[in-house]
Amino acid sequence: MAVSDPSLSEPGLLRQVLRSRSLIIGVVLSALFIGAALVSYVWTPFDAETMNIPNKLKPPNLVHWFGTDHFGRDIFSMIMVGARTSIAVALIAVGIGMLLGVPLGLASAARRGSWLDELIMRGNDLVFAFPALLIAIMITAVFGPSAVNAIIAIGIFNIPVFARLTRGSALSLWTRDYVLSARVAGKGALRISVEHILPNITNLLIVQGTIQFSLGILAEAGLSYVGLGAQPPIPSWGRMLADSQTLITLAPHMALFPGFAILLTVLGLNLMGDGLRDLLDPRLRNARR
Amino acid sequence: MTNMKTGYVIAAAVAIALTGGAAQAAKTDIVIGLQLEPPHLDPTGAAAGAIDQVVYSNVFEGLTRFASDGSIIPGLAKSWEISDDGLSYIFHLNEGVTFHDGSAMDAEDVKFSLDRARAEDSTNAQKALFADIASVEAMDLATVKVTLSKQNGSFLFNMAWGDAVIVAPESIADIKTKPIGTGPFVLSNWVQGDRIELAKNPDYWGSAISLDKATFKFISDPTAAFAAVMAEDVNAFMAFPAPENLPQFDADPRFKVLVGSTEGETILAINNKLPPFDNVKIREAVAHAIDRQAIIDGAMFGYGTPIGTHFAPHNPAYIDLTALSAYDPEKSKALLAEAGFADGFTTTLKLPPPSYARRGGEIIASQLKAVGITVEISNLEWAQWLEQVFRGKDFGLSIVSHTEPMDIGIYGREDYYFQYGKPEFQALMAELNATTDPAERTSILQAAQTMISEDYVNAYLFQLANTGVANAKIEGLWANAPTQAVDLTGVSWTD
Amino acid sequence: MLRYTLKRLLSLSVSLLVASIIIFLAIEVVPGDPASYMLGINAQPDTIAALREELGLNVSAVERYVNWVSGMLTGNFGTSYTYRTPVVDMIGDRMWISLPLALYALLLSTLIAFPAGILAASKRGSVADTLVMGITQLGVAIPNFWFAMLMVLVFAINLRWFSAGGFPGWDGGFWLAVKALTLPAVSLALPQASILARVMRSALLDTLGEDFVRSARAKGLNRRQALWRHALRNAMIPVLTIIGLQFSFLLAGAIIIENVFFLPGLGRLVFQSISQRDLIVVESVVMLLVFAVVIVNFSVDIAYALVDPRLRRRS
Amino acid sequence: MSLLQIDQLNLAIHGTPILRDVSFHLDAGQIVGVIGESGSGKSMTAYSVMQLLPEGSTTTGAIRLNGDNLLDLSEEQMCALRGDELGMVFQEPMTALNPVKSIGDQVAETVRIHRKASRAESLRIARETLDRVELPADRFPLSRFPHELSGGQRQRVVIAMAIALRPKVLIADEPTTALDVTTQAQILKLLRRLVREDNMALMLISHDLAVVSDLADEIVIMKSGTVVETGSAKTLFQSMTHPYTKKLFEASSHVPDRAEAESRTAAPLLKVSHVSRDYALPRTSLFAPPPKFRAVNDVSFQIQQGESLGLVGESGCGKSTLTRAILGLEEVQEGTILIDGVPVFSGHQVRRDIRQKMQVVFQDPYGSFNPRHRVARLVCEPFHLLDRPPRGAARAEAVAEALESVGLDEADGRKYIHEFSGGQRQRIAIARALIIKPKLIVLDEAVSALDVSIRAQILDLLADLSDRFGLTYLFISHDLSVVRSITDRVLVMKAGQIVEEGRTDAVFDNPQHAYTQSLIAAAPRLPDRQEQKEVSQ
Repeated sequence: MAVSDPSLSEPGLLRQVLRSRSLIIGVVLSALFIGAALVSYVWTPFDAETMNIPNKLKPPNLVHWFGTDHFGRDIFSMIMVGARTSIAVALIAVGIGMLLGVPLGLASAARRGSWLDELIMRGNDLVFAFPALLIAIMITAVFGPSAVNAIIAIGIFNIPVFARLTRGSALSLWTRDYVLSARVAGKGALRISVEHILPNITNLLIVQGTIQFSLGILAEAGLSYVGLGAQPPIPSWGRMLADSQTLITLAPHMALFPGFAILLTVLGLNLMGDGLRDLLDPRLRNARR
Repeated sequence: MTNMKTGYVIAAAVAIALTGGAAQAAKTDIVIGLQLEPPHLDPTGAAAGAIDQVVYSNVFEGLTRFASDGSIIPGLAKSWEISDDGLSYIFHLNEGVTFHDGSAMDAEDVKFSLDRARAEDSTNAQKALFADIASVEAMDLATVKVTLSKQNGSFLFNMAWGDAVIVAPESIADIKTKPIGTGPFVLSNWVQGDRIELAKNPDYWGSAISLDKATFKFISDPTAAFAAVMAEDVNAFMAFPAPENLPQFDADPRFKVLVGSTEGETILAINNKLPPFDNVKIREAVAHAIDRQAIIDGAMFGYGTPIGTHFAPHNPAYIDLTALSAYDPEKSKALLAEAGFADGFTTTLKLPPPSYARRGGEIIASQLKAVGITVEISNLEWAQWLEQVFRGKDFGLSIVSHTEPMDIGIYGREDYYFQYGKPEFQALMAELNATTDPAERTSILQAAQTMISEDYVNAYLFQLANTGVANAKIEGLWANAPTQAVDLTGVSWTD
Repeated sequence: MLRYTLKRLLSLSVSLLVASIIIFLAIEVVPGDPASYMLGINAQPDTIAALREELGLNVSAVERYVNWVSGMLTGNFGTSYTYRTPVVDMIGDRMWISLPLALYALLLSTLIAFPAGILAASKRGSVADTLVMGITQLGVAIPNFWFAMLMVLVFAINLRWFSAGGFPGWDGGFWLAVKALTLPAVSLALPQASILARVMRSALLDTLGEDFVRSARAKGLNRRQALWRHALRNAMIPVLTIIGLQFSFLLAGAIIIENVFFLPGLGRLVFQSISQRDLIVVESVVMLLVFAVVIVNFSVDIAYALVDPRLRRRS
Repeated sequence: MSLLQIDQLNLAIHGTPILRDVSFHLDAGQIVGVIGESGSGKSMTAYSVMQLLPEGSTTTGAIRLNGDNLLDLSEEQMCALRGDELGMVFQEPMTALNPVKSIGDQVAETVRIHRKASRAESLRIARETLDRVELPADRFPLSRFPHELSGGQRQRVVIAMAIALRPKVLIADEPTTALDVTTQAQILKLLRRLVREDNMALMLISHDLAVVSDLADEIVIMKSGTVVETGSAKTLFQSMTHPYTKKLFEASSHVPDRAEAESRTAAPLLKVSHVSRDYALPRTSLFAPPPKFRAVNDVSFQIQQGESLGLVGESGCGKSTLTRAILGLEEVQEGTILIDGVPVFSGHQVRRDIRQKMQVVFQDPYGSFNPRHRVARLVCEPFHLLDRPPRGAARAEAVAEALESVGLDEADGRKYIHEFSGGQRQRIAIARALIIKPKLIVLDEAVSALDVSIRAQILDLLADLSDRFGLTYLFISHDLSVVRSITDRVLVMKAGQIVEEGRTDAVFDNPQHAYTQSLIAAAPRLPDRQEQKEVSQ
């Protein structure tokens, strides 16, 4: 992954943005769901939690656009509120991954070959070796299933991803001349990491961030599907899928809409990630032109 | 729905082509679907209901036995005499009964089984059933005399439990994996995690059975269960986990739905010692806030009968007290205000894994919220539920279905998790134990039912329905579930 | 080469030891006691104590850890609390499902990804390229348990081509068993194939841009020859890494799919054992999965050396 | 009718014009030198001949090989020609070979693609060709891999791949730019021999006038996509007409006029005594301590205040290791380095006041600057060393002064680095080095990456600055002509040791040590010294 030289403020940026199809589709899809999550704080067609048992399992109609679930709740509203959970869990998990992973990566690159580097790298391999879902299940078995535990479980497995990415790209920057001249200017490893290394790998972190964000949404859906994510009454897409499973032949709409919500959000984020990678990595951009 | 039908027609043709169309001879083997796999096959060594489902009356037999309507009929004991003071029971055993390993079943084995269950270091889950036995003597090979330390009206009933089946000392060592009983079926194969296969016992002492082979297949996932039945991978599925699919099986000519009752009183348990629930007004307010029919329709898709007290409706002694705790949110709010909680309070609702609890919990949470009581739901696994709720008594509300038969006695135990144990109730229980006359027992039972209903000890929701699905051509499967058993002795194909 | 392998083996066994300590401590913290779980609601405290004695739960934690690890080294993983059978047998039965499922899914994923990746890279920017990119984007985005649900609905319930799940066992006919594993393998393979195809494409595009491919063209090779004879082998290194990662994920990550298709695999065993608090089984299976991952990574390193002579250090 | 005839060749990529009406021709047995600075389109001409152009390129005009126009050929037909009739050699030997295939297979592949030869037959031809390019079988068996060879040896393999089938035309695109002086001389000699033996036409492309003038029969000068002048090598330098050619020629032999530094006997500014530096090699056996590689072996020298000292040597001789030690970036195992009598290293750290005395300018203009910072911030990075760095107006004023002293203006401070050319970036690097007025400036290959004309301007700037501010330079380079024109004294380094030391003119005019002699002999020189070369042949 070549480290980009030109910064974001490079002229003609807007022209490239408009030309990159995947970035536009990605941004529109992601904005759709993030928007839905934000709007859900203010307005949803029906209250996502009030039940209306006699009105249960209605297929999509003019009143309930996505139909009703097995308790008579409005699926459209649940998806809007569910977006809140999925996006919040995935976003915070990526945040944890970055906040802890990036400094670790920078430190082990700065101290290349030392015991600290070895320790961090072995630590990373160890976390990678553990099966992610099993550890998530164990965490929730110990502390009880909840959205917070899902965040911790997914967050833990983001740390080594960012640590490894940061270390790799930071290592290649440490050999650059401008880092050597900073050392000649008497700057210490910490100052160089913050002033010179970090700003030049932000592009990579943004791209990887969107990818991990989409993986986070899938992971949260998986966890709440097996009942370990956000607990009722907080709606979550994964749990909506789990509830709909036994009714799949009776009320297919109950399974289709949450599934598509996850699919389109993850697709949007991945397209945005690809678009950003093309935009920010000059080597690819030149080749495309 | 029409495209679904055409789908079947094409599918059937294709399926036949693929599987070579096995000819439909009079079948003598059956595949039963169950949700939970038994941890092992010794009914006297653990409480798991799944063990009884497989082995009760099929592999192991006790002195007495449950009939499909819940009554007690002779088992290995063909007849018995009870002394007037009700303290000594003499059982006359059937002759010529052998265990699957060929060894004879006689009074010595009965003495061994009962002594083993009531021993100091016994690991029998229902050890209390044997607590009243003082001594067991083998008068001769075919007669056993049991002397009780105090009168116990339900002793014969207790001997019918799965935990009281008769085992032999020669095969007790690895009974958990190689069960040696006296029943009409013998264990032939166990593929862990997938299925258990039973074969016909050629030299069974009792009346002949029509099945040669029975396979129990374990499918815990509700959708997979639905798919398995639809795809006819299994011939019947007992205690079907997803009541919402039953209408579809009903509408399909290939299947028939068996709806019966169980001994499972599903209650919203209230921690009587935890403020504010120690105030009866609060408990009454909770009871009135609950709409039972909405829960039955929402969680169980209509399968289940509302109950007003902790007693099985199909039992003759049952009285309908649902009116006492009818759905009346306004009254509930008034009661809350009276008790000084006008703007409500917050408590915990800890739910075990079964879907009646998880779905019922969501509905109850929203119903309680309507009257101002907000609950924090936490879904626990059985082990955690036992630890926190049952033993730790660290809960406000919980939902559980008590499937042990005739278990109203638990309201007399002080240390039981909802902590009632009112002295007057304990007196009633003592009196019940002392009487053997059926009419008297019924009046005592009814008094007990009324007391716990008026005290609003718990919010009694509904009796768990026994919902099974079977191939239309199968006869003899029990609709009711007086005990957690799948008795295959009377089952046959009607081709 | 030998010194490199020895050094790797040493660091490997150290990480395994550390992993075993972490797993054991994590399990100790899990609340809930297997004995009380087994004896159910009406059990008296004394019966529970008797069972705990029988299961050896009252032994000190350190002693249990030492027994567990020394047992593992000699292949005896101890006896399961709930099933009362040796854990090693249980794992053995379940391994015969999880391993073939993982291999089957990996095979499908590779068979789909290689041609798709090569096609997309060699015809960069063409319709085929955008098509492959589009489909793989979808493949990565679909939650595989949802995809599995839909497949069960269509293929098992409606069309009845496949059984809805369950596993007839290998002795019941090889092809029958493979057929039972097909739907689960496809739902596992879909996301993996999409990821692998994208990695294949980007690795190939990178190597096609290298100087030695231009030298090959200058020697007279046409585009296709240059790709197959020079670019492909150099693109193997990143692809091998991904395949290694995927295999270890498939082994342990199939829990949800095993549940949807009620396959009695390792994933489901661990899932049930956790709810039954059968902790000795949980410890052993997680340790085995970590061991498998470490071994897979190790063999991927060896494979690197086979592909790239630069890593083959002449003694 | 000449062998290869390019006439009125026009090339555009995605619409932007690259080549305009390029015309020249190549005859059998003739070497044509194509010279131009970066961006002049010389490589694109070569790729047009080979028809290996990037996507979106459109060409018009004609390239006739033996009469038939290559532009009309199909890809099929072109593949048949490449490697058989047309051979090509590239600039970067380190990446031109497939790392995972043996050199035997890669050379044999050319044969098997064009001839129906069996594997054994093609390997035999490969062995023969490798011998022809002086890679003998005993030290270079067919089974060797590229990573086991040096840069020069790999370039020989690339040449072998190109000439295995004795092509009529060989195109060499800057074949020796990435190589050392001595290796460069051997490769050029090899090319001349191959041309003579096979009567092959060679198009030699380079940015270095001296390299081409030694070898070529004809010379073509290119500038921004057009041919400005062509002529025979002998007469061109006398009869050159086009102003660009003159400018190019003058810049290549340019010597900045600098005041002769009078020898002072004051205490030396920098004193290096008996310095040695070891690198640990990977451990071969588990028990013995890891073997050591001595990169710098017992080096001692001094620099006087205001003096300009050159340090010359081929890659791998240890000069950059020595530089990093002097700059305090790496510790040394033996010996001491003193600045104004104070040791650079106190324990493992370097004191700030020592660092204030020296600054550095690196080689790669595109890697020397953090793309995220504005020029003003880049230039005043050394202020970090000062206890009380200037703030606000004083800081802006210091930056402006530094920029103006290197010929840029104050407004450039607000721009980002990617808005400047290579030459301007080196000026900014020099401004950065000057801003805290250090005593010593280390120039590590500071002009090697620049085009000839730009290089001349930077050398003038350096000369002017040392006169104005009395600066001391340590000038490290592998390019002898540059060192000769800018330094007072010079050190020649080989395998970690200083083999010769002395005044620059004295060392260059009559080198004492054998290695220095071979080094100077190998360096290509411009024709106006033509007569002298003939005499000493």
